[in-house]
Amino acid sequence: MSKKSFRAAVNEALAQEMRRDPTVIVMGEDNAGGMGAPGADDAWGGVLGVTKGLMPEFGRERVLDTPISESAFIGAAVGAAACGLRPVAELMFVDFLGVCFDQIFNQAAKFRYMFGGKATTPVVIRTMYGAGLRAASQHSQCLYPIFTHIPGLKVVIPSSPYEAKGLLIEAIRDDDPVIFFEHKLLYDEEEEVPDEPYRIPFGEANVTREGGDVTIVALGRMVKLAGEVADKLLKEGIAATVIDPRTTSPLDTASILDSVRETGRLVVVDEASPRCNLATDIAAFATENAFGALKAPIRMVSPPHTPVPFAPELEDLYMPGAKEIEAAVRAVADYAH
Amino acid sequence: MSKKSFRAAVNEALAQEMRRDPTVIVMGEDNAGGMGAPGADDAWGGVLGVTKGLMPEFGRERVLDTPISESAFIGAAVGAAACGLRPVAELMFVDFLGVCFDQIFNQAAKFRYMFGGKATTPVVIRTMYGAGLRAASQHSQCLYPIFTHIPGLKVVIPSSPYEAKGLLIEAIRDDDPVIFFEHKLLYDEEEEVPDEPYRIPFGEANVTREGGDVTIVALGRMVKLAGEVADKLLKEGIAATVIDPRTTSPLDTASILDSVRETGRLVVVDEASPRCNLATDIAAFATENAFGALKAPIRMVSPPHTPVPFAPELEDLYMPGAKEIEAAVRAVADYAH
Amino acid sequence: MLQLSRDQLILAYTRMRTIRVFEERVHAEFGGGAIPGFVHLYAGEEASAVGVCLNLEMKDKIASTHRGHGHCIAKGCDVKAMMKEIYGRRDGLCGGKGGSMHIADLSKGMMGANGIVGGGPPLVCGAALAAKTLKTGAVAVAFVGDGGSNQGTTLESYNLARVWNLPAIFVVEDNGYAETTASAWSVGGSQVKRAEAFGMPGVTVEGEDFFAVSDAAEEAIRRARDGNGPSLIHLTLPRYFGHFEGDAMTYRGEGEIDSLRRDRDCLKGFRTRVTETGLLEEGQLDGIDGEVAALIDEAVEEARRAPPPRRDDLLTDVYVSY
Amino acid sequence: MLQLSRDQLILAYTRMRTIRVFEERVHAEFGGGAIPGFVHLYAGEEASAVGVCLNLEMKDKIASTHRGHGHCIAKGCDVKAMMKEIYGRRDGLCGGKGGSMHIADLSKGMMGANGIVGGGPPLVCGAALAAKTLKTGAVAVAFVGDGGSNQGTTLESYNLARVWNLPAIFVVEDNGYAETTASAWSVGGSQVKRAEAFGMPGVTVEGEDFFAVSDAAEEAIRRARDGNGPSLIHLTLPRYFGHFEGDAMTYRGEGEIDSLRRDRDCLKGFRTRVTETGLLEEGQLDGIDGEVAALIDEAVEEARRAPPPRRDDLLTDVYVSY
Ligand SMILES: Cc1ncc(C[n+]2csc(CCOP(=O)(O)OP(=O)(O)O)c2C)c(N)n1
Ligand SMILES: Cc1ncc(C[n+]2csc(CCOP(=O)(O)OP(=O)(O)O)c2C)c(N)n1
Ligand SMILES: [Mg+2]
Ligand SMILES: [Mg+2]
Repeated sequence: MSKKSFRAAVNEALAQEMRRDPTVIVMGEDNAGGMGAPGADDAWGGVLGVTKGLMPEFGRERVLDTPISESAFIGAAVGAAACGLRPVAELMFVDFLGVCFDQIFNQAAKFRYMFGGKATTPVVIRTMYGAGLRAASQHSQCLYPIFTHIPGLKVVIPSSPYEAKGLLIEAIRDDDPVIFFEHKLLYDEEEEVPDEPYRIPFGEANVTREGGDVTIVALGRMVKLAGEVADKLLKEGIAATVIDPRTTSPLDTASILDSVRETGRLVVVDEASPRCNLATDIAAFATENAFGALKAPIRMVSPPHTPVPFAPELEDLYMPGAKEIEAAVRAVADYAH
Repeated sequence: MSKKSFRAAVNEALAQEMRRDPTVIVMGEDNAGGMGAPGADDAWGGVLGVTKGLMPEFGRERVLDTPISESAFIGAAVGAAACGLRPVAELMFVDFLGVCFDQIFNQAAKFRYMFGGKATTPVVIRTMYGAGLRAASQHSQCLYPIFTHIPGLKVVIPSSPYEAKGLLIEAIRDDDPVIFFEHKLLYDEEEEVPDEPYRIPFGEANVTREGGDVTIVALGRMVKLAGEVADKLLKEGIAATVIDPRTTSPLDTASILDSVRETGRLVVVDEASPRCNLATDIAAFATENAFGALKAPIRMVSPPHTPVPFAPELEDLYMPGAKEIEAAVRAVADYAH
Repeated sequence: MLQLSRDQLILAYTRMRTIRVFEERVHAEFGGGAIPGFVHLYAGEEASAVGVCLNLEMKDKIASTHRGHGHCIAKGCDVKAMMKEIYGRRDGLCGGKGGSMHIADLSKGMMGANGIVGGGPPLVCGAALAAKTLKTGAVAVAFVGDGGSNQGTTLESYNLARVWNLPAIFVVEDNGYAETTASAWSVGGSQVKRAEAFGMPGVTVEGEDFFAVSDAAEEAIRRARDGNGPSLIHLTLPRYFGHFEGDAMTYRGEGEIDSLRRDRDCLKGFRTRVTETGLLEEGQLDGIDGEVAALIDEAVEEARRAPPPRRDDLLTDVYVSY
Repeated sequence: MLQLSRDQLILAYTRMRTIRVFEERVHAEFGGGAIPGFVHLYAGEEASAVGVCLNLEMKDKIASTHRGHGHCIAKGCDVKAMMKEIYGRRDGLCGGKGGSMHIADLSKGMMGANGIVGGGPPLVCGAALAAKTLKTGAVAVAFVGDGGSNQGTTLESYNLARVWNLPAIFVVEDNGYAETTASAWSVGGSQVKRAEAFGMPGVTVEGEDFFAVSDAAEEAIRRARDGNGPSLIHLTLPRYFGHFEGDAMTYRGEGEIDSLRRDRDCLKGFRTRVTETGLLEEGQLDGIDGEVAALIDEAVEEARRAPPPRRDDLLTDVYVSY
């Protein structure tokens, strides 16, 4: 056990799984770096250094740099998965799904069903998401609602270093295609993370706070913010349960429903664009299945329906934060039936 | 005014707009057909004959067949739209979005915002969607939730020949990127359609039935089924309002809320995969904004979270139909608060 | 030219003949309304699938297209289970969930027909990568149409296979058309130049000549197996039927199909060649024809009678766990 | 070789110099923490953007890459408004909503930098199609990196431009790297062979030689304007800075950048050439240097002081109506 950053936790999960299982390989643009170049090898370890050190340990045969050809190499990861490897491919930013989505949603996701159960496709696609780096519209999206919409995919959104390590190990050992979302702003977050490998099962939410007044369901980077809001409001006598679903597909609906049935009040916090996102998904599910228990309107906290702006002032306005979460929790807590 | 099929209505809208405006062009795979081939020209008019007759009238300069290169030609439509044309590009099946989505969601959708309002991109992308043709997993999806999720896109889902003509004309004259969804099973539906051009504005729902007991919101092919269910239940004393939003982005939330505030009961019928779809979107919106009026859980009618199966027996089970709608309406109507 | 054994020749003829009769029969059955969905027939192109696959081992992988029946049969898929699949039956090769466009049998190295044009080449890069990483000595073959050769996924895969030096072979089946569009129009430049442009060898071969196909395939497969990277084989081929069943084919030239069937028939060519050179006898081939006819009859009979999937099947095989 | 006028030479030098100083300054400002986001600098590659764009008219269109500042300046975008955009200011060229990776000015024929590698070529096919359909006589140019040349969108666009016979030009700016990855490794085959493989002419030119670039561009542009379809120009170029600001560049060779700056500097080359041949005088060029320095100083000063966007701006420009 030691303090590790989210980046280090992801890196450690990859390294440990590669040590354990020779069929695990890693691929992506500049995942080592310096391919064919005159200077240092392992020059980058991915654009934000997450895969650094893997190539020196495992060699270029298991840490593959790629041309900028996402369809070909993500598709290759899918094909290799169907043929005995467990590839972990990196789609640098999830915003790039548009140049390779077919291989993910029509191939990987559907093989098993289309082929009547006769294919197994244990591929993991790691990808960066989220606003906050002033990276503008094409490098700041969340887009996990799109993957969650697709049957046959599993979607993982870790909220902390501990979560990231356990969920990534689980993802690599899982036999279905898994999309693993890493929030750019989380990479430098640190917490205690066990040194040995461990698994966090999919479809089991993590309840980070327990309280009987309001249920807050939050995803990824929003989990910590939601927890902080809960702590603050607890001092004022509003006790919130905070639920981190960990995976949006499968979704642990039971934990959400149990809590909502108890509190009768629900806030869903989702950093993704507001239409057809996880906030609507979870809110609709709760409304359909826990209506009798609801004491207040369900509130959704999401950004506005706009692309992500570049200017820091606008991006800060764009991103949902503690303020918006707090306002929503207060609104549902104060709501008189 | 005369009886026209959905196919003919789309075709007429295209022809009339091309006559009116020389900047309107049409492109897609085999949209005329026979390019470079020894036999007849205009051999297909698109795979289901929707664009047939346009090429003989407007020539190959304005009805362009394309190689199978969706990124390049959909992107070309986007680029041409930014440079003075009004292209109507056909993505044969929406299932093919995976090989061209970047040009739609990162380029067309974001130009205006990223460029500070300095670009206008009046492109229309026509595409076929929906199950029912025994076309299996890769040719039967709906996927409009994915487009609805993206800010900067407008999404149109006409429910009948009359709707198709008026909405397509509006789409072509609209200055934003529009995705226009045509359900395969609707092409042979017929109804009275005016011969002259007319426009149906976006963001204004069509209320096809009025009744005070239940609100049914249905999309595309589901609208007619919902109407039939409403008619049947009316005889039993359950009076339903049926709302066809026509466009999911923009969504006419006001009409939906008005009705739900009156009826207190809502069923949303969406043919798309159930996670993060329009049913969840609309249900969540109603729950957030009309909670006080709700007298029953909101019910969503959607297919299961699986790819679309091939075998007719399975596909019929997969697709939501009148039976499922009726059960949902009865359930909310019978719900005792 | 590589000398094929008598057994190989018999197998080649049997498989080509099986494909032909299978497709002619599916055409008839579809016409009779027995088969649902979109069906694309491979008749006329048999020497491609068989000429390539006869040179493959079981461990080698292929990825196919929407026009996949021929590749399945050539790679050894069970013909009766295929027919059942096309009929949408529960004991079809894919449980009736895939249908004509999604037949696969990974246990035979057949990675699937594919409803997405250009879907296969990236997957084949992956199969080749798996072979290379696991040192199985296997190779992988992507069949691509002339139309599919213009898809970005295909072109990217050429480059990826080159820079990763993969044991991959791209077989461009140029049957002259993508739906109604002539390849003479849609393909800028040439297939062989494209191969060379990405740094791999390419060759054009008359695809109705089984022996020419087999030779080219043997060479490319050997190159791949020896660790010398990818190749491309461009085959010119006749397509006897429409793009899909139901296509009126008005875009085709007058008498085009008659002359294709007369002058460009891989089965006739094969028969002439092996009988004239005394490798096989007419009677032997006729015997195979009879066996094949019986097999396909049985396949259709069994498919007709086979039960459809059950209600529960709708919700299985989405994930490994359900 | 095409003889450029004195005014054109002055313009060429001014623009190249402006790009250089702009980029060196953005580098410094970024280092000082004044500029947010991802910034990719074009220093060293100026002769490409300017050599091409000097041969274009206002009505002609270009689409750029993530490394877009140079293309913007070469096509005539307002330099101060660009600097403000990079600073995220309200009166930046895109209202501060786009930033470095999304600068555009359609009124100047600049269709945008692009955060997506390979995003531009399809758009350029569209711009060229619009020119052809509307008979404006315009052409369109896609700038593509060596890394971007492997993207399927780019390769498809080559073919589409060929089969539609579009007035399009593809300029592959091969600066040796895609991020850390050498183009010598990532590009199978060669750029010129790729052009030819899709049926269009291709040529490789030393990209730091303004005159060579201009000549190649002039020829390709004339070909396009005359209705003779697309071409490809492959430019070998030096990249003086890292992939993006913040890149430690450990993958580069020892002394690589020093020697690039010494031996492959388009500004030095241009100066020598025009002064030695008596086309322009040193003093004149020094004068331009002074003006450019002053302009960039002012641009930075103004950008620093300029106000950020307002709260309301968040919700505008999503659609035409709001
Ligand atoms: C991405 C994608 N685009 C379009 C289609 C529709 N489509 C199916 S087959 C086909 C023609 C394919 O032509 P070719 O590759 O030459 O194969 P052939 O049918 O001749 O065997 C088209 C356009 C598709 N299935 N997928
Ligand atoms: C589709 C996509 N993939 C990956 C990236 C990340 N990325 C940005 S620039 C770049 C390298 C581009 O190299 P090249 O095309 O040679 O242009 P250069 O940076 O050398 O100008 C990469 C991989 C991206 N922006 N878009
Ligand atoms: Mg073909
Ligand atoms: Mg480069």
